[in-house]
Amino acid sequence: MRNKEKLVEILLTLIGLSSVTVLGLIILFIFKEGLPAFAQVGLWQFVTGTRWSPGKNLLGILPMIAGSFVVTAGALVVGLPLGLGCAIYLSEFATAKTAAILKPTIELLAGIPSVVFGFIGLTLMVPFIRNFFGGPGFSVLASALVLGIMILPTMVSVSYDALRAVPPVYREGMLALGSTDWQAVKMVVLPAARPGILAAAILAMGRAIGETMAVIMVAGNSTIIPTSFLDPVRTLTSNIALEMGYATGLHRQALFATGVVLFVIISILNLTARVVVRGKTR
Amino acid sequence: MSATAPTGSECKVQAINFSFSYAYGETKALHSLNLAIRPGSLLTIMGPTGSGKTTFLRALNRLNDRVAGTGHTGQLLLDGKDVYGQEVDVAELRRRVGMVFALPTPLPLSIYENVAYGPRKKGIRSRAKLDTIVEKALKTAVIFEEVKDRLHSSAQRLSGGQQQRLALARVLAVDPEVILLDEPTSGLDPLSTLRIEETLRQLRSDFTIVLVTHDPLQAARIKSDVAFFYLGELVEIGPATEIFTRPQDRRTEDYITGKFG
Amino acid sequence: MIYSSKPVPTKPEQRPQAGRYFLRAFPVLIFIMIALSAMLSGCRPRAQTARGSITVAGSTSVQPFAEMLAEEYAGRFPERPPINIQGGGSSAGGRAVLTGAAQIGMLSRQPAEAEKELTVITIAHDALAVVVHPQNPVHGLSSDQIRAIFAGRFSNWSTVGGTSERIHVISREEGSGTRTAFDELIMAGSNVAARAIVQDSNGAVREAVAQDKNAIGYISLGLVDNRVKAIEVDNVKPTLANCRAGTYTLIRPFLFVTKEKLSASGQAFINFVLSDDGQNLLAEEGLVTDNQ
Amino acid sequence: MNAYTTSHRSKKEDRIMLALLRLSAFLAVAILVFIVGYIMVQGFPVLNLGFLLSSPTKMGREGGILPSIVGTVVLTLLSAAIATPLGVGTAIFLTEYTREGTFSKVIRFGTESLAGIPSIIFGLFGFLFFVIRLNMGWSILSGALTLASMILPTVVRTSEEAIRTVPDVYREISFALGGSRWQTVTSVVLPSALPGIVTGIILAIGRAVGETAAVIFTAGSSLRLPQSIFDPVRTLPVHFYILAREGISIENAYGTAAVLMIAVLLVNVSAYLIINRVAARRLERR
Repeated sequence: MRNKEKLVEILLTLIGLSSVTVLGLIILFIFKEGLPAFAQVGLWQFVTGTRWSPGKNLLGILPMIAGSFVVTAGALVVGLPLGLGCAIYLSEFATAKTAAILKPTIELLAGIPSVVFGFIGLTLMVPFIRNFFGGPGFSVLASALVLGIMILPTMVSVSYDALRAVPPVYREGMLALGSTDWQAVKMVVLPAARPGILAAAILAMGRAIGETMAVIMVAGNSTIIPTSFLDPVRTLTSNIALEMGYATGLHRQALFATGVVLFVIISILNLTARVVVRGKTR
Repeated sequence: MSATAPTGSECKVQAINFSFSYAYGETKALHSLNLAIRPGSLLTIMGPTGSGKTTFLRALNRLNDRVAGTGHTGQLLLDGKDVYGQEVDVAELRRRVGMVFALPTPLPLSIYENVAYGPRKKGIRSRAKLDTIVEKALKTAVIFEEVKDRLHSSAQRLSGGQQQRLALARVLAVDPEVILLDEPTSGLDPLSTLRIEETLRQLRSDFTIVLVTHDPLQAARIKSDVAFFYLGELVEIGPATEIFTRPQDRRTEDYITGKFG
Repeated sequence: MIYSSKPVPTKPEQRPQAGRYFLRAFPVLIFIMIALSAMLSGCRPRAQTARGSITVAGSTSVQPFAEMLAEEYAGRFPERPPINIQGGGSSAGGRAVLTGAAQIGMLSRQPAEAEKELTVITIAHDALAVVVHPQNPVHGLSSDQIRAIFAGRFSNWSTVGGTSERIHVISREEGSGTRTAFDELIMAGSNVAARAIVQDSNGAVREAVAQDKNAIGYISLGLVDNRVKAIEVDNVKPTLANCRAGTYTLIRPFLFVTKEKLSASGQAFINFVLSDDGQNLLAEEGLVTDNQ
Repeated sequence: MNAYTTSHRSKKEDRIMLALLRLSAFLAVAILVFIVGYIMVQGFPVLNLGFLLSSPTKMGREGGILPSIVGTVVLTLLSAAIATPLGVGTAIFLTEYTREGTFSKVIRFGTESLAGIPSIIFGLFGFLFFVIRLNMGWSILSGALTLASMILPTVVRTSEEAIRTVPDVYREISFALGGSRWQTVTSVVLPSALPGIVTGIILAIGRAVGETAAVIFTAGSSLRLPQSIFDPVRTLPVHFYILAREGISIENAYGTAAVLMIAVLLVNVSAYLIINRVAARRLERR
């Protein structure tokens, strides 16, 4: 009987290591394939080079880095206020019944696959932007709108939970002092829930930066540093997905190197999220 | 001054200079306890909170092992063998030393499965054997009549008193030699309390029982020896009548007269 | 102690919770899963799967035509091993054949260095058509004009006889067969503008041009339909006849590449593709074949 | 003017903000519902048994999407079957077999950072490791292993939460009755945590069903009905992506999207029902 327990314990320890092993394998394989490109092109030239033309061995991904950040910033500008506003309304002002209907609806819609958002963007937003604002239609604006809507469910549910975690006594205290509902929320509830809301924003940002297929469909994928909202743009993730099928040799390693850069950015994002959430709540 | 009950190899449970500490020695819960309990006897342990009563109980069936940073010195003997010995099979030990917890909590299973839980873990598979064990345990715990036609319904729907007697039946089903009860009636109404006490009196002859309680009347009602613990030391031990009428030690006296809880 | 021998009454429908039985099987489930994934991760010769199905992988330009051929092949010879058509791009196809992940690779460009060792079979030629929106007044452009537009030097339709609107250039991603052919046949050394919109398939380029009156792009002639207009290049209409006659020069080869020891069933598929039936099917789809 | 007294100014501000908040809530829900509605309406005309049960012809221009449906179901279930033992096993290990220490911190760090990795990176990794290195080629198996690694963190997190809701006294009772640790886990902890764990797995499946980037590079894009888990497959989202982007057939694209949406909503709704049923049962029991 005793050795069965020992066996189970060993097995569970191994299983426990599965997530770390997968992470290790991912880092190993992506870096192994990507690092030679850094060596050959030079990390600095690679990350700050502004021309991406693999055929001519011009391998700079600054346009893609800029593209990723501009598109993600745009997505946050669209998604954060809308998501946070909706979360505040549901948590603080909506009647229990409406909240009980709206919140699950939004959470169910979190399951909408990203390609569907991309296609809606392609068929509705791109033509609208082209006709209404001019330009090719494939643009930073289209990407920001699509990604902004995609991160809504994450933003709403995580912020809602953060707001709900604020004890009712905070609100009653303010109301007792004769402040209005919104005053109570602004003065007490939001500051108290700030770490949770920040975590929600970072989570949403992580999802926006990591999105690929939807962005390829609406961003235009041109390798320029976008200067206006109507400029076509290419993100780091699109760069990988677009050319991976055709890339060989240094070009292929450069795409994996793009993956390494993306991985580093995402890790920095995750670390800040942990620090922000843990730092504030202690 | 630590009085010890009659020693001798024939005692069931014996503590010899047994000390116990938590948090890597930071907090000392028991200070070189010397105590012997004869087989088939019923000992009630009383004392203010934090006097080490529960620690002693949980040392006997080694439930304290689940807490990080615990340590002990001295010996704690069951039938003359140290429960903390190397070759001790903890599962077997816990079967011989059953425990009823303060809050009546049935497992999220049917009444039948609650009682059959221990025997199943011991490896008893056959349906017939389990049935007889369950019936015997429920009868001994004086609850069989109330539940015999809903054995497979959920145990959650029993009353507090019934759940505690079910807990007792659960322990009995494993055929223990010692039964530990950690303030078993603290959460119960007076009627259920009396019924539990009545059951304990009947079990006295077949099992060695150690009962922790806050209620001096309970100790008197079940006419057991009483051991008084204070800050991890055994202050006094003796028949309930003697302890309550002529306490030797002032600390015992203060406790009984309710100076401190 | 007397105990009644009557077994305790247990009603069947009140069995203990179902969770119990699932959970007794839980450790077994874990072992099976671990054993399964461990066993499967052993290398197995992928190309010759148990049923000998043939994997054809590579250029997304060739893929639609290969899928159509595979459908016909399966229809005519149901008893033969099925043909799996995979996309992934010309380089992925070449590499798949080299690593054994596929028996037949599809290229829509000349073989690269690493692919030179493979046997190369030309199954057809595909003409590149430069396409604009049907309502775009421009009917023809010289190759120099096309090069200037795609390089970004000409940015307004008025400079080539169209309405005074900005030109939206739509190109394919670097490395794709169509893009490589376009670079060789038209761009001849100069670069496609970085500002050009990039779409990752001929179909997507066609959709983008069909949606935007000011767009110009290039796709394989076989994909041109009434939603876009193929323009004349150096005053030559992009028709199959002109392709065969050689007057329309924007032509690129569709190639199959294989390793020497190709299986019989793989060779049978290639023979079918090269047969008159196969070539006619490709011609019907707008490709330039040699047998007419 | 003390900030806390209701002055005229703050009353107006109050009304404006309330209106803005209500508008954002309405907008958020409206947009999302519109998207689902739009897809369903566009896809509906194509949704008939023929479409669901027949194979595509002419590269998806006509015919049905059976291979994609079968492929998606098999791929998702296989990835769940791989991720479940690993995820639940990890959760059991973290809660029952180890105390919070460096070792458990390492595992938690591994799981959390895995959760943050974008799906395109999983696609690259899956392609390099499962397709090429382990020579599994483009196949359901490669796709399932890649997806399993992606949904593993979700299963670990939800399983751990479910296990932690099991009252510790149950473990004490089991140990006190001579139960071993594994017996305690399988007979007391898991049955109580089962609903929570199952919900976590279903939510993970919900995410896996809609995945494209990770699947395109690993499960391939072949339109044929897969015969075994070694065959390549084109999942619903990938099929939708190709049909829609290449303008092969807009109607079939919408039809595929509608089927995909129904699948995702069904999966999430079932997870939701389990949560409510368990919460209700737990309330009634207390």
